[in-house]
Amino acid sequence: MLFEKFDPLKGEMLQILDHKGIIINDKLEPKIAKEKLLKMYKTMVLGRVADEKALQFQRQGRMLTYAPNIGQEAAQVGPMAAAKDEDWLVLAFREFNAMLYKGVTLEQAFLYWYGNELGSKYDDNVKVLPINVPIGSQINHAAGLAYASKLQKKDEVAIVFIGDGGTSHGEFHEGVNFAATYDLPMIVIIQNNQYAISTPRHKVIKSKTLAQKAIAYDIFGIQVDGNDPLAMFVAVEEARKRAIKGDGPTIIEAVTYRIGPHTTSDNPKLYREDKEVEEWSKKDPIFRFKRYLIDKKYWTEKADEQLYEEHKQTVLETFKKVEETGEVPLEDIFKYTYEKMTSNLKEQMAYYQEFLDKKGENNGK
Amino acid sequence: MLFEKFDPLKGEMLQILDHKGIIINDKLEPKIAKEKLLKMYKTMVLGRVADEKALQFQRQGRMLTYAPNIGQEAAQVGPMAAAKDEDWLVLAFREFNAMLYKGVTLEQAFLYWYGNELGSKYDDNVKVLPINVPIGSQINHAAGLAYASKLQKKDEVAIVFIGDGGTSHGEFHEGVNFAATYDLPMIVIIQNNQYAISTPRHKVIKSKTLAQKAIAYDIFGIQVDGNDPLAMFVAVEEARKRAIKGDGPTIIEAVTYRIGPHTTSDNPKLYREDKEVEEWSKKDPIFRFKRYLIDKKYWTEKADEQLYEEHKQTVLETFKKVEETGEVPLEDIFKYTYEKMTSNLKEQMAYYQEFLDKKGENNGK
Amino acid sequence: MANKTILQAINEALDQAMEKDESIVVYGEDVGYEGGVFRTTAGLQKKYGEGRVFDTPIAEAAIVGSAVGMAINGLKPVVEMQFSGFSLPAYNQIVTHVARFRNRSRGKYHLPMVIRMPYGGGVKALEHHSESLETLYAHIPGLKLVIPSTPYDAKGLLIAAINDPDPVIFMEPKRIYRAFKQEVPDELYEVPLGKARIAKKGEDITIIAWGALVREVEKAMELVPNINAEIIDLRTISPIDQETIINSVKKTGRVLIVHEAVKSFGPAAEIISIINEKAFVYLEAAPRRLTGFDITVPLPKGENHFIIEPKQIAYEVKNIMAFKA
Amino acid sequence: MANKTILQAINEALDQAMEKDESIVVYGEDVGYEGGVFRTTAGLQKKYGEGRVFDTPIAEAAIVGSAVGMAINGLKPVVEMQFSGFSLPAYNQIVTHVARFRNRSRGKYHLPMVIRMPYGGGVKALEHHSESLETLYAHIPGLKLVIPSTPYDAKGLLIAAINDPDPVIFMEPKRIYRAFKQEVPDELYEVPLGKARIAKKGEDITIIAWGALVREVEKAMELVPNINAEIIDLRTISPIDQETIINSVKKTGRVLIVHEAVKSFGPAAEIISIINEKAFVYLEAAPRRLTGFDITVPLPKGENHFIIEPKQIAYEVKNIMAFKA
Ligand SMILES: Cc1ncc(C[n+]2csc(CCOP(=O)(O)OP(=O)(O)O)c2C)c(N)n1
Ligand SMILES: Cc1ncc(C[n+]2csc(CCOP(=O)(O)OP(=O)(O)O)c2C)c(N)n1
Ligand SMILES: [Mg+2]
Ligand SMILES: [Mg+2]
Repeated sequence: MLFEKFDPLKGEMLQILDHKGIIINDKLEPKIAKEKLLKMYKTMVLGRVADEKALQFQRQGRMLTYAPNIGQEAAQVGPMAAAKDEDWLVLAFREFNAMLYKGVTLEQAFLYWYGNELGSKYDDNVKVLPINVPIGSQINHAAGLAYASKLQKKDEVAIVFIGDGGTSHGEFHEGVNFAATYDLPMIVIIQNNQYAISTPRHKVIKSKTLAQKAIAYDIFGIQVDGNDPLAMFVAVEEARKRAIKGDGPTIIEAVTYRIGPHTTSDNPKLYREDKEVEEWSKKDPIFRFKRYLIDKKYWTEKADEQLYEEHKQTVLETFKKVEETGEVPLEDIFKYTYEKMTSNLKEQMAYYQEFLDKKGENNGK
Repeated sequence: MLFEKFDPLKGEMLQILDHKGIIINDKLEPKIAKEKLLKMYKTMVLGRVADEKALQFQRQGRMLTYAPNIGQEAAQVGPMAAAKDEDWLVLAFREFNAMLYKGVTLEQAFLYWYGNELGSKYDDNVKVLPINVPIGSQINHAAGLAYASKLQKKDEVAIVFIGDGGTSHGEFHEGVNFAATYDLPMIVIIQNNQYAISTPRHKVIKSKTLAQKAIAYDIFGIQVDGNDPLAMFVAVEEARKRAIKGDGPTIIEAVTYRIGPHTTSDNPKLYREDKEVEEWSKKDPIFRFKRYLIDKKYWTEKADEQLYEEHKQTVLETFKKVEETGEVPLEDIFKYTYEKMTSNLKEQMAYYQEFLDKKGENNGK
Repeated sequence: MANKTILQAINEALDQAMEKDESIVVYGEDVGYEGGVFRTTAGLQKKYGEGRVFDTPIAEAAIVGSAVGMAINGLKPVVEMQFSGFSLPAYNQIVTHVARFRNRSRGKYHLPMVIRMPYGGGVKALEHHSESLETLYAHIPGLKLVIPSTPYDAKGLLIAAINDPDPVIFMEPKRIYRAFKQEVPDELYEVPLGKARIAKKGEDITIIAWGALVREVEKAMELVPNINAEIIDLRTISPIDQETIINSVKKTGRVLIVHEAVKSFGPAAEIISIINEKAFVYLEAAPRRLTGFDITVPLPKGENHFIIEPKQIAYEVKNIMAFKA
Repeated sequence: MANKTILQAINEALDQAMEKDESIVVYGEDVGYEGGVFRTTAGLQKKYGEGRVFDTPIAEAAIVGSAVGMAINGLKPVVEMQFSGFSLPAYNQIVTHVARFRNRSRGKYHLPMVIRMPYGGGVKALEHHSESLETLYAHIPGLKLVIPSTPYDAKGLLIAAINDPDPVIFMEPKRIYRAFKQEVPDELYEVPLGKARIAKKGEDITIIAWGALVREVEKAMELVPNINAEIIDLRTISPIDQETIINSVKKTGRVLIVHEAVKSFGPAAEIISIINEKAFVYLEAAPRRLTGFDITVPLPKGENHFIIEPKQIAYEVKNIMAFKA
């Protein structure tokens, strides 16, 4: 069994595609259809392009805040490629690529960061929970989804993301423990991107790996090269199989790096060296995946150029559409508090509307 | 190093004195002075007698509620014997014996369960925190005490108790993680008494041991026979040495059993077999410790009889004193909310006093 | 129809709701095998199995947080916090998620779930077992907060809460779990959320209470038979039934609100403010509140001072009646 | 004496307090090396070392719970919750421990500690970054809740909070962290807790506000120069300065309370109730509150609707002035 071969306590880490895009573990190379491989790659590139543009938009004052994913594309797309449509994706907040792969539209994903709740109203068949800001709490949601899947005998798993920093939260412990107790079909993906805002992972977490936290619950935990989409795919595929069989949750630590700032309001120069960023940039997931696809003759440099060009256009056009949505209508901020608006809320809205009317001007209100 | 020899993942458990009171690991037998051994034993017997009486008092309606410790005496007294006066004791709520050993008076301990906050006002030099009802939260207090000890270069450790059930709480994780991060002088003693109220430990915690939870933080964890006072002493002594040296916290799982009900309002017959209780009764910590002391010629059956007699008297007399305290004076329920009573509180008290005066009768109010 | 206690009414409501609706799951600490420390869930695990009725680790955030996931994925969780004082570790989940999923997802997800918790003092318990934390839940948009005071309402309100598409905090006045019996229909029925009950009609003064204190108010008014009070049992604290309150105050002009929660920034303040906003000109006396003091609920030997007794209520009523502007 | 922003005043207060008192420690998420996401603690780690100023794991209950232990063992912790919305995972620690250690131990232990947290909306942020959670802390006996609105007060109140023998929740109006400067003395000084500030004397109406809204009230009154309002900056929400409020209302007979916290069961309700209890007969109009709606603070593109602007305050003031009983 895969997980037994990679013991985090012995410092073993699953890697299939090395930094240069060479298969170094061909026994484990997954047999993924060309189409799917290309979908993975294209999503990663779209994520990258969207990310870079979002940072631009923000600098131009057109977007409010944004949490870039650059460098973490494989850690997100690998798992989603191993997931099935019926699986649940439970987000932290830095999973732009995972969202795109799982069916959240680029427009929705942008709309959220633009500051509109409608950005979290994904299409009906898209089983993704909204971005979850309070660190750690999403693990318990995933455990609950998984409990319901199991009780209702649905063959589906809940895949939940969390950051390295998030593993220190009490809810991480409670959620994994809950899922382990009832052998729930849940997969925890820790995106260990080495930082929680300004705080290096090694400064505030003593354990040598995050994967070994699984031992506290007698479940499997594995360290995976998070910049290797194939390794991430394989680990999640295996965890998924076990989950569906009733073998319970798995913790997958994706060892990766946050190339960009924490969010657009963060200045990483305050707390880390450029050299470190450069070192990690050499391990870029898109670079190595492209090389792999080209070696397989699934892809060409020319197609690549074109892809970037197309994606840029898509991103620009989509963001324009997002910007055209403008302000949220007044009613919307009241309407979704309960199924039916209470008389109290109706009154508050009417009162405010009256003020606006009397003011005789509607300056953005 | 002791902890390396007992790997919880291999099912190894530290035991020195077996069920019958025979030394089965003489290399590890601690050299404890006769006086101290007798203090340990006498405290355990006092705890046992007090416990049994408390259950009686409660049945007679003289005490409100009570959480008995029967069977867990060694898990509490062993650690306290290894602790120094300057160490902190941080309680959950089922540590009557630990409290007594550490200098809380029998009167105070009873007064608390009798329903009077004064029971938590231990003597000035007694470094014990009050009984802590919200499960798990005490671990963070201990981590904070330990941080302050370390920063102020005081050679003292914080010894904190928690139940098996408590290990599932988020605060357990946060507190141990915090202490591990800064290598704080803290010792966590898990009294694994197999139950959390009606819920068997194995039903809601998947891990084979609780000690292995230490691996999540790269600290040592060890399973110890919790009914063996010598083993508990040795484990805590070693953990204390490491803590003082700056090697950080240790988790000690005391494997024991709650012979009595959860509290006096609990009926264990609803959820467990008498046979299980009988089996565990054979592993009684007091029985085996007595045998050890008699074998060492430190103790006699006769002295033992006398001790029980004396303790009974002490308990009866002390409880009488406690009962004489009666109701808490009105002022006391207001006075300790802030250092100085706010005008708001003064007003509320005055208002109530006026009502009582006008009512012309002071029926217990 | 038979006489039942509040405890029995709650147990029956859970049982019948589970029988009818397979998607209901019931869980919490000691809720399964033992049937709860108060036995409100007794018998359910045997009847509906360990999948639908189960014991959990001691982890309130997990209990509530998992319920969020279950509610999204087709179940209707009815979870228990062993005491309201122990709902605080789940407070983050309740405020940041339970209350917000509908709004956050603009209606894509909503949470049909109930969080039950015994609350209130007067049972001579340890610390954290006697709190009245209404404010903490009533202040949070997106939650409903319901508190029954009779067996009939306990059953009907709980069923309505379970059927509600939005999350409901259901506080149970444990002091009167077994205090008295009342005729309770054997079948399923709803008592609507958001509607107060006029426990007694009257003209002289409006007294508003809920939970265990409704009975204390009733007892109090027997001590002052010459005063004809209208007693309102609020039943739903949020959303609050402004109409019933305002109609009554317009008639009486005098108000007393009685609750065990601590005074400052407590629930009575909201009611007084609503009355100021909507019936100010009808007031013949300053509205008053009789509440817990601004202190930690004392341990048993000091609790008597804290608990509000009928004589005190009567005393307050007389004070208000004597008020002349 | 120099002109300083609130941010600078807070940083200076921490710095000077730490310099004077070795027992003060400052910690929280990103508080150490980086100096906080708002840079309120910038420079402190360099000056006082990693022992006294440090970064923590993301674990709010541990941050607050460890502070309890430190305060008992000789230190004075001043901890930071990165945003008030993220204080909720620590809410159990704050309510069950921070607020209660003195009473629980009948004075054997007390907790000289401060929990700082930026709060309030108007900064176009993500969810949970804009809440105004005063009620959750003001309602808890044993806590003090302080909110400055000016650089001068920010420094003086923070120093008073640090020196206070009891735990203080210190909410910082992040919207005005850098909004304006004020002369702030260079030395250590205290602004006493529990005392409101009369920001402007007046006769016609009493307007009570705190934090970022004090300035909005001031701006509003410039829009209605014919109305001479008395503006009270509450500064300490709990324990509340009843005297200053009551004295003002006795003079004006009219009241408006302005806050960003949601309305129902919110802080204004308490103030209205106190006025009812102590100055009812002086009231010439129903006291009113202008507050956040009973909804989740919207994301940036809807936040404008939620944020209270000066025109709205002026509109309310005119309504109240027009009231005739
Ligand atoms: C409970 C809680 N506390 C604090 C924050 C503020 N915060 C937002 S992101 C973040 C760091 C998260 O680090 P990590 O989990 O490693 O995820 P990453 O940002 O690296 O993806 C913090 C502290 C929060 N969102 N929730
Ligand atoms: C946060 C919290 N939730 C629930 C409770 C109620 N409660 C009291 S004791 C207990 C069981 C504790 O079990 P364990 O930790 O094993 O300790 P033991 O009683 O066996 O000593 C529970 C659930 C509590 N005190 N605190
Ligand atoms: Mg990270
Ligand atoms: Mg136990």
